[in-house]
Amino acid sequence: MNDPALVIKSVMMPALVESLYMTFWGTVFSCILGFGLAVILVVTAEDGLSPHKWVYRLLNVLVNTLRSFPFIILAVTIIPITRAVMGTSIGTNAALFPLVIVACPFVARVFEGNLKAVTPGMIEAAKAFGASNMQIIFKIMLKEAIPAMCISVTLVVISILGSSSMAGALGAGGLGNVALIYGYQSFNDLIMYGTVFILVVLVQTIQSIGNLLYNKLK
Amino acid sequence: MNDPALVIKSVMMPALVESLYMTFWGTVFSCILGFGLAVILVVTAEDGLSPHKWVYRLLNVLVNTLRSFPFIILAVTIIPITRAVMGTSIGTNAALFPLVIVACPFVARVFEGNLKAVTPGMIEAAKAFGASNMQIIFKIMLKEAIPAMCISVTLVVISILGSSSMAGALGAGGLGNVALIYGYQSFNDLIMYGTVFILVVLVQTIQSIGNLLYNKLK
Amino acid sequence: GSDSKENKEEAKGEEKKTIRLAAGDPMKEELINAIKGDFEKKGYKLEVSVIEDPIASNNAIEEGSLEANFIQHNAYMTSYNEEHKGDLVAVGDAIYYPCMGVYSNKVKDMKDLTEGMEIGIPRDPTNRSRALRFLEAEGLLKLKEGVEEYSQLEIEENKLNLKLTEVDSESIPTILDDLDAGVCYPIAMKEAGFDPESALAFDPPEIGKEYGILIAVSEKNKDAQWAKDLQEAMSEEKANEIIMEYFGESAVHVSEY
Amino acid sequence: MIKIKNLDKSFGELHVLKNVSLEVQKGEIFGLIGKSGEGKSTLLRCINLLEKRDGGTITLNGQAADFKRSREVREYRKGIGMIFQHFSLLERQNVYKNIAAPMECWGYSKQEIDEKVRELVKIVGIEDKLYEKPRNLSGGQRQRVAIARALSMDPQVLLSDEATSALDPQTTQSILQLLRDINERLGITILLVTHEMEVIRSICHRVAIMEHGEVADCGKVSEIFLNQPGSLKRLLGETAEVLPEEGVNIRMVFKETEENRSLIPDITCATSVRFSVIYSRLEKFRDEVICTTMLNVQEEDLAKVTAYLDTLNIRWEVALHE
Amino acid sequence: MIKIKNLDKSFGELHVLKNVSLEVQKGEIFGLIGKSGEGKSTLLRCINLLEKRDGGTITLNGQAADFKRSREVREYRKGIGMIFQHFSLLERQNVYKNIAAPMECWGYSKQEIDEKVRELVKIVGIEDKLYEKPRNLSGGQRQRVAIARALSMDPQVLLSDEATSALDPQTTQSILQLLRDINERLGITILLVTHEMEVIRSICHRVAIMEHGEVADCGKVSEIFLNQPGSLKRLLGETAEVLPEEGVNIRMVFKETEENRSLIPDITCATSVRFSVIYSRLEKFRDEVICTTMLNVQEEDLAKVTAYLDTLNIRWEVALHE
Ligand SMILES: Nc1ncnc2c1ncn2[C@@H]1O[C@H](COP(=O)(O)OP(=O)(O)OP(=O)(O)O)[C@@H](O)[C@H]1O
Ligand SMILES: Nc1ncnc2c1ncn2[C@@H]1O[C@H](COP(=O)(O)OP(=O)(O)OP(=O)(O)O)[C@@H](O)[C@H]1O
Ligand SMILES: [Mg+2]
Ligand SMILES: [Mg+2]
Repeated sequence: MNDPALVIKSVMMPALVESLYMTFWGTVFSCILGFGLAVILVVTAEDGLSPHKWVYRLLNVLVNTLRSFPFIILAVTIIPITRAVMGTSIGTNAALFPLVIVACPFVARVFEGNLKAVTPGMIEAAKAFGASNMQIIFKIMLKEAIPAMCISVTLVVISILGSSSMAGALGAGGLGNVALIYGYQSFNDLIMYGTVFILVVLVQTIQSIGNLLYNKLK
Repeated sequence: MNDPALVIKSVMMPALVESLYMTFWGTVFSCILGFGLAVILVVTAEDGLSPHKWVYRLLNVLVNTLRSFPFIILAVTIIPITRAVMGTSIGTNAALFPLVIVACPFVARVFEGNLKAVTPGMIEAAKAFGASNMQIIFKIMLKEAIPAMCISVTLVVISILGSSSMAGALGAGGLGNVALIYGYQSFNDLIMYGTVFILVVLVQTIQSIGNLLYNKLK
Repeated sequence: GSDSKENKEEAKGEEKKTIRLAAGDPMKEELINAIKGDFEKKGYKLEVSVIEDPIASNNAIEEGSLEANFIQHNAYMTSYNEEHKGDLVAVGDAIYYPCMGVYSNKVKDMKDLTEGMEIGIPRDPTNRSRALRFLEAEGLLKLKEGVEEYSQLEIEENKLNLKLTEVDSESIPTILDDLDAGVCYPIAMKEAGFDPESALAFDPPEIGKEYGILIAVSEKNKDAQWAKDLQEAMSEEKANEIIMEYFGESAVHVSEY
Repeated sequence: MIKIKNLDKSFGELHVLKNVSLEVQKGEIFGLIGKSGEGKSTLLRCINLLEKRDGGTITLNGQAADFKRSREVREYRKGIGMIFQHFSLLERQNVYKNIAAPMECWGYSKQEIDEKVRELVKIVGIEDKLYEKPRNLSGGQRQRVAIARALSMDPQVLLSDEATSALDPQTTQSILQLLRDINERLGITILLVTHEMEVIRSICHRVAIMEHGEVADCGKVSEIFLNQPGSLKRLLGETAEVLPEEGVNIRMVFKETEENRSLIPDITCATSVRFSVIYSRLEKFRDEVICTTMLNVQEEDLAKVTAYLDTLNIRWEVALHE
Repeated sequence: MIKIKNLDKSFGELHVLKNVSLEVQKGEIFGLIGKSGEGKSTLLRCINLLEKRDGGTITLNGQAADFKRSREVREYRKGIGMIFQHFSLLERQNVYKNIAAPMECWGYSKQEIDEKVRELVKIVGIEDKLYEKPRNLSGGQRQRVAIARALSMDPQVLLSDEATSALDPQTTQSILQLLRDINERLGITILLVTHEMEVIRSICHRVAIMEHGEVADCGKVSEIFLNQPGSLKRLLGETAEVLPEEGVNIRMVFKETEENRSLIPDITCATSVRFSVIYSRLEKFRDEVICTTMLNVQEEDLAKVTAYLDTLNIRWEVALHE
């Protein structure tokens, strides 16, 4: 455990790959689901395109409920579902499922905020030329909100990278897990700070990409 | 352990109090600090009020670095600082410190997004009547961004409530910790879901307050 | 273990060739890795992973994602089986029996613990229970009788009004300066750079014997050849050496109860 | 074409539209004028259902605008182009995309869109800004994007809320000419809100004046300007006329005919009175020419002049100094 | 007061302001006109330093606007009120707060602010909207909030970018009267961009016409309108004049004097020619009155009439039919 080369090769590298894997797919799925939720929330809200009190309330409660669960408890609670969907309850793929479930209400909330920030005038203009609600959402609100959503996605990616460290408890490796188990719990500062350093570089990269995109798109 | 009344009285209630305490002060401090960071980020950004490449980059890296740390590792890493600031490294107050340190870059990012979303026209108008940068930030941007920031604070409160469950590792109780240790790990579904239920109610309440404020202010 | 011809055939035939085994932490992983070569020579392929959460780990055995794990002791496995309607069994005796110690940077002897001092104990239920029993054995507490797993709620008498602070067992060495004393495993002290032998006290074998770490498998595999081979490999000299190297002589209770 | 009956609309306490009834004929250019805040924009927004009315009916082409299904509302709106007072452009999208947006929504082919967009930007004179984002445009350029967008779908009806308010006179004229052209060529019906009388005069057939949320007067443009109802006077306020203090000012408003074409010299010849012409203008109201003349005569000559005017059947009045 | 010398400004490839030089006197109302997109707004934005100029100097009261410290920039801007073309109101704050914002920034007392705000809303006529948010205001009401805000600090200089473009004629007049009043009472210098010639005529002392990012012509308003330089004609485009096809149209532009007050009857008396008056107007340019008259005479009478005009020293030209 104290041979840095070995540690890097057999612990850190696979963990990096796993982290990237989980973060990537976690982001993809939670953004898709979260965006869907956000759209429904925005559309059915009182001042939305097609207000629908009960749908809104129900979703609102659902989102809040999911956000209330500590990660590991949620993960265990939904194990039957995870198993049904992913075939197993441990490992990277299995951890992906609760990761997405935990992230998507968060994504929903931030996207909701972004969509709500679109100037009402533009939505009106779109209504006036006969755009359907779907078109207003995808062609107007989404396009207008995209720079802000870039920042949000950056936030989400980093959050998922963060939560993926908790997924280690479920046998999904990942850098956070390595930092925790091989570093922190094993009192191995080299691994701990080494891993954290990789995390910093990763986060920095993600953030830079996010900022770049924001500046391109805004 | 199996006497619900006793559990509620001597485990859940104190945990609820601790959770509220940590969440409240965590939110207050991290919002203050995070807002400060966000302001500096927005002001010193390339298209900001007073661009300052190096300050911006430095802060950006700092924020990203703090966001990269898994909570517990950050908490352990900064124990010497925690000790210097709070006098001890264990207990609710000590946990508050890393909680804030972890939350404030997150707060900084979401507030940064909110502030950036303020229409440039208004900032120009303020410049034109001779407002100072501070005034532009506090009297114009802040006021214009407040509804969006309401949603953000809601996000932050719930995030802090979430991370506070990890603070249990350093002897800070809280509901999340109870759900994990007394519920999940002790195979006590009553406590586990009972606590989660309280969490759901809490989150629901926080979210409702946030939405209410948003609708009032927008 | 002598590798008989019969064993090999079984391993190839009806038994699974690939054995998926989850360790509870890196130390256990290392232990398994140490015997991996020997075990695989018997015709298996051993896949080792680390799963920290014992419930997730046990669930994985139940669902068939794992064949075995190396994470828990018997008491825990029993309560797991009860609560989750599991059918896990130990393949054989526990592999090793780590003991707990009371460590302190402030006092030099158990007797120096005085009124109102703050003691850190692990927060996870199993280790917390063990720590409480340890403190009872040291005469500091009196616990209710007939409880399987103790929490602070079952303390009947706290003679010195000790403040028991529940924290992550891994963080005790780090925060020892803020405590008057802490109850934790010597392994943690060792890895944190302290002398594991410097404990004020170790918990008595009669408590320790309940906390031996065992290899758990699903009931149906109880008598499988691979399980026996694994148990055997783990109990071998080589494993023992590593254990001793890790814990130090006095930090492990003798391996036979 | 558009028939509005007893339209009512309040914002909370504020009763903005009170029992408004209006009828716009097919192919007509109808002007809507009124003081700021009298509810003109609100009326337009009610017509294309962006604002819910509290009462009354709106009928387009004989079909009542009461729809249950959103598809119907969309179809209804498809036929109505709207130029918003605040332009309401899509800020993140360039001029091209802004103009193309309605067509994209209605599933036009790429090529159709491209042709139409290029045609429109040329017409409104912003072809060099095709790929700029709105924030890089001047006020007038933004407005022209809004105009182009509203025309992109070849609507039957165009609702225009101060479409030329940010434009210089020359551009205004070319836009008006454009509106007039499409009105004549395609028979498009235009309901336009403006505060520039020039616009009303040069392209509207009829005009309605709104006052306190009601239609105070409504009629042919030339008649309204001929009759100068109180609402119009109040709207125009004191004009920049220079009324001399001495003498009497006589205002005449009349349709130009063969006989009265040389009215002023004729007055002089007939009466030998020496007067001064304060103003005199021939204004073209689309189809007819109205002459407005203000003379300043000496008190003692008044009778002579007016007697002559009466023989010609020309309406006159004495304008008071304010 | 404001002295702009060789101002240069480009947006990327686009050279918007080319070597612009202008001088606005203290207490003057200076008009700036030009086609849409010619750089008028950009010029104003350069003056109050919202836009960085690429070259040239701007001097206010003899002091060059080149500041190192932000405090100086702020002080400089404090003295300059600006009405933006897009109003740029604070959307989350009500009318009161919007108008009070500059005063709050400069630390006025609550009472001072309150008095001033109430005075201003009354002046611009939106006292009933004091606690409304901008989104609930009509276009003209929003504009008036912007005007009130720009006036709240009693600036020495007011930069106004189409301040009355969304206002009906009557409100426009009252706003112009207000500007004129404060200009006369407080000696405030006003630089205003507009496309309404009415506005230029009624309150400006001097006017500059921008063309292709340059100042094409600049001078006293009455002179510019008298001389009708090419830039002005191009800006105004074809006017709504109805020029008869037959006969010859003679245009005269002259300052009104005692002698020529009854010009038209005098022509008739002197020449006995029967002509028709296409238009004739006396326009008040703040301080003087200019008479513009267009007569239509028969070909054979042309010489007689022009000979008479020459004796009176009145400039005339034959207007061509377009
Ligand atoms: N959403 C709203 N909530 C409350 N009041 C409103 C709202 N929209 C408009 N009003 C008010 O209704 C009245 C009419 O507004 P409208 O925009 O129709 O006026 P307008 O005739 O178009 O004026 P302008 O010429 O200034 O554009 C105004 O007094 C305005 O303040
Ligand atoms: N930020 C910018 N980036 C790029 N081009 C710009 C920018 N701002 C203005 N322009 C361009 O500069 C030119 C001058 O713009 P400006 O707003 O000064 O025109 P203007 O004279 O005020 O016109 P209008 O009468 O239509 O308001 C326009 O062609 C415009 O497209
Ligand atoms: Mg309006
Ligand atoms: Mg402009």
